[in-house]
Amino acid sequence: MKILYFAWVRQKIGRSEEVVDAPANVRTAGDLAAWLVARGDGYAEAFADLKRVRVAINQEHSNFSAPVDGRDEIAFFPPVTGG
Amino acid sequence: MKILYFAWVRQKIGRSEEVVDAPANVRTAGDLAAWLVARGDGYAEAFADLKRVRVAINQEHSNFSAPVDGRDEIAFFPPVTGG
Amino acid sequence: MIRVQRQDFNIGVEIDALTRGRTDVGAVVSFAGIVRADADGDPLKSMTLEHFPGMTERELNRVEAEARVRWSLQDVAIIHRFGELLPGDRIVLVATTSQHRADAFEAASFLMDYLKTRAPFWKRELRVSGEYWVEPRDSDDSAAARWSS
Amino acid sequence: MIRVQRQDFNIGVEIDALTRGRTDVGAVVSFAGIVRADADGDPLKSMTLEHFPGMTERELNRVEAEARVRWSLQDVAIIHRFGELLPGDRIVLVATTSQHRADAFEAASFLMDYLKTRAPFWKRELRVSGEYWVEPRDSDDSAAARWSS
Repeated sequence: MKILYFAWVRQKIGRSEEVVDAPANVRTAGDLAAWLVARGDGYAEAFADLKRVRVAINQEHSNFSAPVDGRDEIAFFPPVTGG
Repeated sequence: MKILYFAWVRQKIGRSEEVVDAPANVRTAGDLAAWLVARGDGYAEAFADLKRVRVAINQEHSNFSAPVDGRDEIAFFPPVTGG
Repeated sequence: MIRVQRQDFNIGVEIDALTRGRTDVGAVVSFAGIVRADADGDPLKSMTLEHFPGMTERELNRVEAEARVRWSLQDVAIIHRFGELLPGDRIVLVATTSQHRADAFEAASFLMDYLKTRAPFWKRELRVSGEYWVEPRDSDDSAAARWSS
Repeated sequence: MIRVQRQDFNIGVEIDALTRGRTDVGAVVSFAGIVRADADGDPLKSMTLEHFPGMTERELNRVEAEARVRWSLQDVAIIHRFGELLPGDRIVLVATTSQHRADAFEAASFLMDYLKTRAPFWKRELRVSGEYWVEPRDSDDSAAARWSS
Protein backbone atom coordinates (compact mmCIF):
# COMPACT_ATOMS: atom_id res chain seq x y z
CA MET A 1 0.00 0.00 0.00
CA LYS A 2 1.53 3.30 -1.09
CA ILE A 3 0.86 6.31 1.09
CA LEU A 4 1.53 9.97 0.26
CA TYR A 5 1.55 12.93 2.66
CA PHE A 6 1.31 16.61 1.77
CA ALA A 7 1.70 20.01 3.44
CA TRP A 8 1.65 19.96 7.26
CA VAL A 9 0.61 16.30 7.32
CA ARG A 10 3.88 15.59 5.53
CA GLN A 11 5.82 17.87 7.89
CA LYS A 12 4.42 16.27 11.05
CA ILE A 13 5.04 12.73 9.79
CA GLY A 14 8.46 13.67 8.47
CA ARG A 15 8.19 11.95 5.10
CA SER A 16 6.36 12.57 1.84
CA GLU A 17 5.67 8.95 0.96
CA GLU A 18 6.09 5.39 2.12
CA VAL A 19 5.03 1.86 1.23
CA VAL A 20 3.47 -0.11 4.10
CA ASP A 21 2.12 -3.60 4.65
CA ALA A 22 -1.05 -2.92 6.55
CA PRO A 23 -2.68 -5.81 8.44
CA ALA A 24 -5.85 -7.41 7.07
CA ASN A 25 -8.10 -5.56 9.53
CA VAL A 26 -7.23 -2.23 7.81
CA ARG A 27 -10.22 -2.06 5.47
CA THR A 28 -10.88 1.69 5.14
CA ALA A 29 -8.85 4.89 4.88
CA GLY A 30 -9.92 5.59 8.47
CA ASP A 31 -8.61 2.17 9.61
CA LEU A 32 -5.34 3.01 7.89
CA ALA A 33 -5.05 6.35 9.69
CA ALA A 34 -5.78 4.67 13.04
CA TRP A 35 -3.15 1.99 12.35
CA LEU A 36 -0.59 4.63 11.37
CA VAL A 37 -1.22 6.60 14.59
CA ALA A 38 0.15 3.64 16.56
CA ARG A 39 3.45 4.00 14.71
CA GLY A 40 4.62 7.07 16.53
CA ASP A 41 4.32 10.65 17.64
CA GLY A 42 4.46 12.29 14.21
CA TYR A 43 1.56 10.19 12.96
CA ALA A 44 -0.42 10.79 16.14
CA GLU A 45 0.06 14.53 15.70
CA ALA A 46 -0.85 14.49 11.99
CA PHE A 47 -4.04 12.49 12.59
CA ALA A 48 -4.97 14.08 15.94
CA ASP A 49 -8.02 15.76 14.41
CA LEU A 50 -9.35 13.91 11.39
CA LYS A 51 -11.73 16.77 10.62
CA ARG A 52 -8.63 18.68 9.53
CA VAL A 53 -7.34 15.91 7.25
CA ARG A 54 -8.52 14.96 3.75
CA VAL A 55 -8.02 11.69 1.86
CA ALA A 56 -7.50 10.93 -1.81
CA ILE A 57 -7.52 7.35 -3.10
CA ASN A 58 -5.78 6.78 -6.42
CA GLN A 59 -5.69 10.56 -7.00
CA GLU A 60 -9.41 11.08 -6.42
CA HIS A 61 -10.96 12.96 -3.50
CA SER A 62 -12.43 10.41 -1.09
CA ASN A 63 -13.16 10.03 2.63
CA PHE A 64 -12.15 8.03 5.69
CA SER A 65 -14.91 5.44 5.33
CA ALA A 66 -13.88 4.51 1.77
CA PRO A 67 -12.43 0.96 1.39
CA VAL A 68 -8.72 0.60 0.64
CA ASP A 69 -6.55 -2.36 -0.27
CA GLY A 70 -2.94 -3.10 -1.05
CA ARG A 71 -3.15 -1.94 -4.67
CA ASP A 72 -4.36 1.55 -3.75
CA GLU A 73 -2.36 4.73 -3.49
CA ILE A 74 -3.71 6.67 -0.49
CA ALA A 75 -2.88 10.34 0.11
CA PHE A 76 -3.47 12.29 3.32
CA PHE A 77 -3.37 16.09 3.32
CA PRO A 78 -4.96 19.23 4.79
CA PRO A 79 -7.90 20.94 3.06
CA VAL A 80 -6.60 22.40 -0.21
CA THR A 81 -5.75 26.09 -0.52
CA GLY A 82 -4.87 26.65 -4.16
CA GLY A 83 -6.03 29.35 -6.56
CA MET B 1 -31.50 75.02 -29.16
CA LYS B 2 -28.87 72.57 -30.40
CA ILE B 3 -30.09 69.16 -31.51
CA LEU B 4 -27.99 66.06 -32.23
CA TYR B 5 -29.08 62.88 -34.01
CA PHE B 6 -27.37 59.51 -33.94
CA ALA B 7 -27.54 56.15 -35.73
CA TRP B 8 -30.75 55.52 -37.72
CA VAL B 9 -32.40 58.66 -36.30
CA ARG B 10 -29.55 60.61 -37.92
CA GLN B 11 -29.90 58.66 -41.18
CA LYS B 12 -33.65 59.19 -41.45
CA ILE B 13 -33.37 62.91 -40.70
CA GLY B 14 -30.37 63.27 -42.98
CA ARG B 15 -28.23 65.36 -40.66
CA SER B 16 -26.21 64.81 -37.51
CA GLU B 17 -26.90 68.15 -35.86
CA GLU B 18 -28.72 71.43 -36.24
CA VAL B 19 -29.55 74.55 -34.27
CA VAL B 20 -33.24 75.45 -34.21
CA ASP B 21 -35.39 78.24 -32.80
CA ALA B 22 -38.26 76.32 -31.31
CA PRO B 23 -41.47 78.24 -30.49
CA ALA B 24 -42.35 79.03 -26.88
CA ASN B 25 -44.87 76.20 -26.61
CA VAL B 26 -42.06 73.64 -26.99
CA ARG B 27 -41.49 72.98 -23.30
CA THR B 28 -40.41 69.32 -23.21
CA ALA B 29 -38.27 66.96 -25.28
CA GLY B 30 -41.55 65.38 -26.43
CA ASP B 31 -42.88 68.81 -27.55
CA LEU B 32 -39.65 69.27 -29.49
CA ALA B 33 -40.00 65.90 -31.25
CA ALA B 34 -43.63 66.71 -32.16
CA TRP B 35 -42.61 70.12 -33.50
CA LEU B 36 -39.78 68.56 -35.54
CA VAL B 37 -42.16 66.01 -37.07
CA ALA B 38 -44.03 68.85 -38.76
CA ARG B 39 -40.82 69.81 -40.56
CA GLY B 40 -40.86 66.96 -43.03
CA ASP B 41 -40.86 63.31 -43.95
CA GLY B 42 -37.45 62.41 -42.52
CA TYR B 43 -38.41 63.74 -39.09
CA ALA B 44 -41.82 62.03 -39.26
CA GLU B 45 -40.11 58.75 -40.04
CA ALA B 46 -37.47 59.16 -37.32
CA PHE B 47 -40.09 59.96 -34.67
CA ALA B 48 -42.84 57.63 -35.96
CA ASP B 49 -42.52 55.39 -32.89
CA LEU B 50 -41.21 57.25 -29.85
CA LYS B 51 -40.85 53.99 -27.93
CA ARG B 52 -37.91 53.29 -30.23
CA VAL B 53 -36.23 56.66 -29.61
CA ARG B 54 -34.18 57.79 -26.62
CA VAL B 55 -33.35 61.33 -25.46
CA ALA B 56 -30.31 62.84 -23.82
CA ILE B 57 -30.31 66.39 -22.51
CA ASN B 58 -26.91 67.99 -22.05
CA GLN B 59 -25.26 64.58 -22.46
CA GLU B 60 -27.36 62.89 -19.77
CA HIS B 61 -29.93 60.17 -20.37
CA SER B 62 -33.39 61.72 -20.03
CA ASN B 63 -36.93 61.24 -21.35
CA PHE B 64 -39.58 62.89 -23.49
CA SER B 65 -41.37 64.56 -20.59
CA ALA B 66 -38.23 66.35 -19.40
CA PRO B 67 -38.26 70.16 -19.80
CA VAL B 68 -35.98 71.76 -22.40
CA ASP B 69 -35.08 75.34 -23.19
CA GLY B 70 -32.95 77.25 -25.64
CA ARG B 71 -29.69 76.69 -23.71
CA ASP B 72 -30.00 72.90 -23.80
CA GLU B 73 -28.31 70.45 -26.13
CA ILE B 74 -30.85 67.73 -26.95
CA ALA B 75 -29.85 64.43 -28.56
CA PHE B 76 -32.20 61.87 -30.11
CA PHE B 77 -31.04 58.32 -30.81
CA PRO B 78 -32.07 54.65 -30.81
CA PRO B 79 -31.53 52.46 -27.74
CA VAL B 80 -27.78 52.04 -27.31
CA THR B 81 -26.01 48.86 -28.46
CA GLY B 82 -22.40 49.21 -27.32
CA GLY B 83 -20.19 46.78 -25.51
CA MET C 1 -9.00 54.72 -16.69
CA ILE C 2 -11.44 55.38 -19.52
CA ARG C 3 -10.45 55.49 -23.19
CA VAL C 4 -12.72 55.84 -26.23
CA GLN C 5 -10.63 55.34 -29.32
CA ARG C 6 -10.56 54.25 -32.94
CA GLN C 7 -7.37 52.20 -32.65
CA ASP C 8 -6.91 48.68 -31.32
CA PHE C 9 -5.68 47.88 -27.81
CA ASN C 10 -3.52 45.12 -26.35
CA ILE C 11 -5.18 43.20 -23.53
CA GLY C 12 -1.91 42.05 -21.97
CA VAL C 13 -0.45 45.55 -21.94
CA GLU C 14 -3.55 46.97 -20.29
CA ILE C 15 -3.64 44.27 -17.61
CA ASP C 16 0.08 44.75 -16.96
CA ALA C 17 -0.50 48.48 -16.50
CA LEU C 18 -2.97 47.74 -13.69
CA THR C 19 -0.68 45.36 -11.83
CA ARG C 20 2.97 46.18 -12.60
CA GLY C 21 5.03 47.14 -9.59
CA ARG C 22 2.16 46.55 -7.16
CA THR C 23 2.09 44.00 -4.39
CA ASP C 24 -1.38 44.78 -3.04
CA VAL C 25 -3.41 43.40 -5.97
CA GLY C 26 -4.74 39.89 -5.38
CA ALA C 27 -7.09 39.50 -8.33
CA VAL C 28 -7.33 40.91 -11.84
CA VAL C 29 -10.29 40.16 -14.09
CA SER C 30 -10.53 41.18 -17.72
CA PHE C 31 -13.32 41.00 -20.26
CA ALA C 32 -12.79 41.61 -23.96
CA GLY C 33 -15.58 41.75 -26.52
CA ILE C 34 -14.71 40.70 -30.07
CA VAL C 35 -16.55 41.08 -33.42
CA ARG C 36 -17.99 37.73 -34.49
CA ALA C 37 -18.14 36.80 -38.16
CA ASP C 38 -21.59 35.31 -37.84
CA ALA C 39 -24.60 37.57 -37.24
CA ASP C 40 -27.63 35.33 -36.70
CA GLY C 41 -26.41 32.99 -39.44
CA ASP C 42 -25.81 35.89 -41.83
CA PRO C 43 -22.07 36.34 -42.53
CA LEU C 44 -20.78 39.68 -41.29
CA LYS C 45 -18.43 41.70 -43.49
CA SER C 46 -17.83 44.57 -41.08
CA MET C 47 -19.32 46.44 -38.15
CA THR C 48 -19.26 50.19 -37.67
CA LEU C 49 -19.57 51.68 -34.20
CA GLU C 50 -20.94 55.20 -33.92
CA HIS C 51 -20.89 57.01 -30.59
CA PHE C 52 -21.73 60.31 -28.93
CA PRO C 53 -18.39 61.96 -28.14
CA GLY C 54 -18.44 63.60 -24.73
CA MET C 55 -21.50 61.79 -23.46
CA THR C 56 -19.77 58.44 -23.96
CA GLU C 57 -16.90 59.41 -21.67
CA ARG C 58 -19.33 60.84 -19.09
CA GLU C 59 -21.38 57.65 -19.01
CA LEU C 60 -18.33 55.40 -18.80
CA ASN C 61 -16.96 57.50 -15.96
CA ARG C 62 -20.31 57.30 -14.21
CA VAL C 63 -20.43 53.52 -14.61
CA GLU C 64 -16.87 53.22 -13.26
CA ALA C 65 -17.71 55.44 -10.29
CA GLU C 66 -20.75 53.31 -9.47
CA ALA C 67 -18.68 50.12 -9.61
CA ARG C 68 -16.14 51.65 -7.22
CA VAL C 69 -18.92 52.45 -4.75
CA ARG C 70 -20.41 48.96 -4.94
CA TRP C 71 -17.22 46.91 -4.77
CA SER C 72 -13.80 47.21 -3.21
CA LEU C 73 -11.68 47.91 -6.29
CA GLN C 74 -8.09 49.02 -6.66
CA ASP C 75 -8.28 50.00 -10.31
CA VAL C 76 -10.61 49.93 -13.30
CA ALA C 77 -9.82 50.16 -17.02
CA ILE C 78 -12.46 50.59 -19.71
CA ILE C 79 -11.50 50.91 -23.36
CA HIS C 80 -14.18 51.11 -26.04
CA ARG C 81 -13.46 51.40 -29.74
CA PHE C 82 -15.50 53.14 -32.43
CA GLY C 83 -15.31 53.24 -36.23
CA GLU C 84 -15.19 50.33 -38.65
CA LEU C 85 -14.24 46.92 -37.28
CA LEU C 86 -13.79 43.55 -38.95
CA PRO C 87 -14.61 40.05 -37.69
CA GLY C 88 -12.06 39.08 -35.04
CA ASP C 89 -11.38 42.70 -34.07
CA ARG C 90 -11.53 43.68 -30.41
CA ILE C 91 -14.37 46.07 -29.50
CA VAL C 92 -14.21 46.65 -25.78
CA LEU C 93 -12.05 45.87 -22.76
CA VAL C 94 -13.02 46.02 -19.12
CA ALA C 95 -10.45 45.15 -16.47
CA THR C 96 -10.69 45.32 -12.69
CA THR C 97 -8.25 44.77 -9.86
CA SER C 98 -9.07 44.01 -6.26
CA GLN C 99 -7.66 42.30 -3.20
CA HIS C 100 -10.15 39.46 -3.60
CA ARG C 101 -11.59 37.70 -6.60
CA ALA C 102 -15.32 38.14 -5.93
CA ASP C 103 -15.10 41.93 -6.14
CA ALA C 104 -13.04 41.86 -9.32
CA PHE C 105 -15.38 39.35 -11.02
CA GLU C 106 -18.65 41.00 -10.03
CA ALA C 107 -17.48 44.51 -10.84
CA ALA C 108 -16.26 43.49 -14.31
CA SER C 109 -19.56 41.77 -15.04
CA PHE C 110 -21.50 44.79 -13.77
CA LEU C 111 -19.39 47.20 -15.83
CA MET C 112 -20.12 45.28 -19.02
CA ASP C 113 -23.86 45.03 -18.30
CA TYR C 114 -24.17 48.72 -17.48
CA LEU C 115 -22.00 49.82 -20.34
CA LYS C 116 -24.20 47.82 -22.74
CA THR C 117 -27.35 49.62 -21.65
CA ARG C 118 -26.01 53.12 -20.88
CA ALA C 119 -22.98 54.02 -23.01
CA PRO C 120 -24.12 55.82 -26.19
CA PHE C 121 -22.72 53.50 -28.86
CA TRP C 122 -24.62 52.15 -31.84
CA LYS C 123 -23.54 49.25 -34.04
CA ARG C 124 -24.26 49.05 -37.75
CA GLU C 125 -23.60 45.67 -39.33
CA LEU C 126 -22.66 45.22 -42.94
CA ARG C 127 -23.82 41.69 -43.64
CA VAL C 128 -23.79 39.79 -46.89
CA SER C 129 -27.54 40.40 -47.08
CA GLY C 130 -27.39 44.14 -46.40
CA GLU C 131 -26.87 46.80 -43.74
CA TYR C 132 -28.57 46.62 -40.37
CA TRP C 133 -28.52 48.61 -37.15
CA VAL C 134 -28.10 46.21 -34.28
CA GLU C 135 -31.22 46.05 -32.11
CA PRO C 136 -30.86 46.05 -28.34
CA ARG C 137 -31.25 42.63 -26.77
CA ASP C 138 -33.78 41.93 -24.06
CA SER C 139 -31.11 39.79 -22.42
CA ASP C 140 -28.89 42.87 -22.05
CA ASP C 141 -31.68 44.75 -20.28
CA SER C 142 -32.33 41.86 -17.92
CA ALA C 143 -28.59 41.45 -17.30
CA ALA C 144 -28.38 45.12 -16.30
CA ALA C 145 -31.57 44.88 -14.22
CA ARG C 146 -30.10 42.24 -11.91
CA TRP C 147 -27.76 44.86 -10.44
CA SER C 148 -30.60 47.16 -9.34
CA SER C 149 -32.45 44.59 -7.21
CA MET D 1 -5.61 23.69 -21.88
CA ILE D 2 -4.25 22.83 -18.43
CA ARG D 3 -0.72 23.63 -17.30
CA VAL D 4 0.82 23.12 -13.86
CA GLN D 5 4.22 24.73 -13.83
CA ARG D 6 6.92 26.38 -11.77
CA GLN D 7 7.61 29.21 -14.23
CA ASP D 8 5.68 32.43 -14.74
CA PHE D 9 3.11 32.97 -17.50
CA ASN D 10 2.12 35.97 -19.61
CA ILE D 11 -1.58 36.80 -19.42
CA GLY D 12 -1.67 38.61 -22.77
CA VAL D 13 0.06 35.75 -24.58
CA GLU D 14 -2.37 33.20 -23.13
CA ILE D 15 -5.43 35.27 -24.05
CA ASP D 16 -4.06 35.81 -27.56
CA ALA D 17 -3.60 32.06 -27.95
CA LEU D 18 -7.31 31.55 -27.28
CA THR D 19 -8.49 34.16 -29.79
CA ARG D 20 -5.86 34.59 -32.53
CA GLY D 21 -7.10 33.81 -36.02
CA ARG D 22 -10.65 33.09 -34.83
CA THR D 23 -13.75 35.03 -35.82
CA ASP D 24 -16.28 33.02 -33.80
CA VAL D 25 -15.23 34.20 -30.33
CA GLY D 26 -17.40 37.01 -28.96
CA ALA D 27 -16.18 37.17 -25.37
CA VAL D 28 -12.98 36.38 -23.52
CA VAL D 29 -12.73 36.56 -19.74
CA SER D 30 -9.53 36.15 -17.77
CA PHE D 31 -8.80 35.90 -14.09
CA ALA D 32 -5.32 36.10 -12.63
CA GLY D 33 -4.49 35.57 -8.98
CA ILE D 34 -1.46 37.40 -7.60
CA VAL D 35 0.55 37.06 -4.37
CA ARG D 36 -0.25 39.96 -2.04
CA ALA D 37 2.46 41.40 0.21
CA ASP D 38 0.10 41.72 3.12
CA ALA D 39 -1.17 38.61 4.92
CA ASP D 40 -3.72 39.74 7.52
CA GLY D 41 -1.55 42.73 8.36
CA ASP D 42 1.56 40.59 8.67
CA PRO D 43 4.06 41.40 5.87
CA LEU D 44 4.64 38.43 3.57
CA LYS D 45 8.18 37.61 2.47
CA SER D 46 7.32 34.67 0.21
CA MET D 47 4.74 31.98 -0.44
CA THR D 48 5.50 28.38 -1.38
CA LEU D 49 2.91 26.32 -3.21
CA GLU D 50 3.08 22.56 -2.82
CA HIS D 51 0.90 20.32 -4.96
CA PHE D 52 0.10 16.67 -5.70
CA PRO D 53 1.52 15.99 -9.18
CA GLY D 54 -0.83 13.90 -11.23
CA MET D 55 -3.89 14.46 -9.07
CA THR D 56 -3.64 18.21 -9.69
CA GLU D 57 -3.88 17.77 -13.46
CA ARG D 58 -6.74 15.27 -13.07
CA GLU D 59 -8.73 17.64 -10.86
CA LEU D 60 -8.12 20.63 -13.13
CA ASN D 61 -9.20 18.58 -16.15
CA ARG D 62 -12.29 17.48 -14.28
CA VAL D 63 -13.15 21.07 -13.33
CA GLU D 64 -12.65 22.18 -16.94
CA ALA D 65 -14.88 19.35 -18.21
CA GLU D 66 -17.61 20.30 -15.77
CA ALA D 67 -17.47 23.95 -16.88
CA ARG D 68 -17.79 22.87 -20.51
CA VAL D 69 -20.93 20.88 -19.67
CA ARG D 70 -22.51 23.74 -17.76
CA TRP D 71 -21.73 26.60 -20.14
CA SER D 72 -21.30 27.07 -23.85
CA LEU D 73 -17.54 27.55 -24.08
CA GLN D 74 -15.19 27.63 -27.03
CA ASP D 75 -11.97 27.28 -25.08
CA VAL D 76 -10.63 27.15 -21.54
CA ALA D 77 -7.12 27.79 -20.24
CA ILE D 78 -6.01 27.04 -16.69
CA ILE D 79 -2.43 27.64 -15.59
CA HIS D 80 -1.42 27.11 -11.97
CA ARG D 81 2.06 27.66 -10.63
CA PHE D 82 3.82 25.87 -7.78
CA GLY D 83 7.08 26.48 -5.95
CA GLU D 84 8.29 29.64 -4.26
CA LEU D 85 6.57 32.90 -5.21
CA LEU D 86 7.18 36.48 -4.10
CA PRO D 87 4.71 39.32 -3.52
CA GLY D 88 3.45 40.56 -6.89
CA ASP D 89 4.04 37.19 -8.58
CA ARG D 90 1.22 35.61 -10.58
CA ILE D 91 -0.15 32.36 -9.10
CA VAL D 92 -3.00 31.24 -11.33
CA LEU D 93 -4.69 32.11 -14.60
CA VAL D 94 -8.13 31.08 -15.77
CA ALA D 95 -9.36 32.23 -19.18
CA THR D 96 -12.55 31.34 -21.03
CA THR D 97 -13.90 32.14 -24.47
CA SER D 98 -17.49 32.00 -25.61
CA GLN D 99 -19.86 33.52 -28.13
CA HIS D 100 -21.56 35.50 -25.38
CA ARG D 101 -20.29 37.21 -22.27
CA ALA D 102 -22.49 35.58 -19.62
CA ASP D 103 -21.08 32.11 -20.33
CA ALA D 104 -17.49 33.34 -20.31
CA PHE D 105 -17.94 35.28 -17.05
CA GLU D 106 -19.82 32.59 -15.15
CA ALA D 107 -17.55 29.78 -16.28
CA ALA D 108 -14.40 31.68 -15.25
CA SER D 109 -15.88 32.44 -11.85
CA PHE D 110 -16.96 28.79 -11.43
CA LEU D 111 -13.52 27.51 -12.47
CA MET D 112 -11.82 29.63 -9.83
CA ASP D 113 -14.27 28.63 -7.08
CA TYR D 114 -13.99 24.94 -7.89
CA LEU D 115 -10.24 25.02 -8.32
CA LYS D 116 -9.91 26.66 -4.88
CA THR D 117 -11.79 23.85 -3.17
CA ARG D 118 -10.74 20.83 -5.28
CA ALA D 119 -7.28 21.26 -6.79
CA PRO D 120 -4.65 19.75 -4.44
CA PHE D 121 -2.47 22.79 -3.78
CA TRP D 122 -1.30 23.99 -0.39
CA LYS D 123 0.17 27.39 0.39
CA ARG D 124 2.83 28.00 3.00
CA GLU D 125 3.45 31.63 3.85
CA LEU D 126 6.75 32.93 5.08
CA ARG D 127 5.74 36.01 7.02
CA VAL D 128 7.87 38.35 9.04
CA SER D 129 6.43 36.69 12.15
CA GLY D 130 7.04 33.11 11.04
CA GLU D 131 5.89 30.33 8.73
CA TYR D 132 2.23 29.43 8.37
CA TRP D 133 0.18 27.03 6.28
CA VAL D 134 -2.72 28.94 4.78
CA GLU D 135 -6.04 27.79 6.24
CA PRO D 136 -8.99 27.27 3.90
CA ARG D 137 -11.49 30.13 3.95
CA ASP D 138 -15.14 29.56 4.72
CA SER D 139 -15.85 32.11 1.97
CA ASP D 140 -14.21 29.79 -0.57
CA ASP D 141 -16.43 26.90 0.47
CA SER D 142 -19.56 29.02 0.22
CA ALA D 143 -18.42 30.43 -3.13
CA ALA D 144 -18.05 26.88 -4.45
CA ALA D 145 -21.35 25.80 -2.89
CA ARG D 146 -23.35 28.34 -4.90
CA TRP D 147 -22.69 26.31 -8.07
CA SER D 148 -24.24 23.13 -6.68
CA SER D 149 -27.66 24.59 -5.86
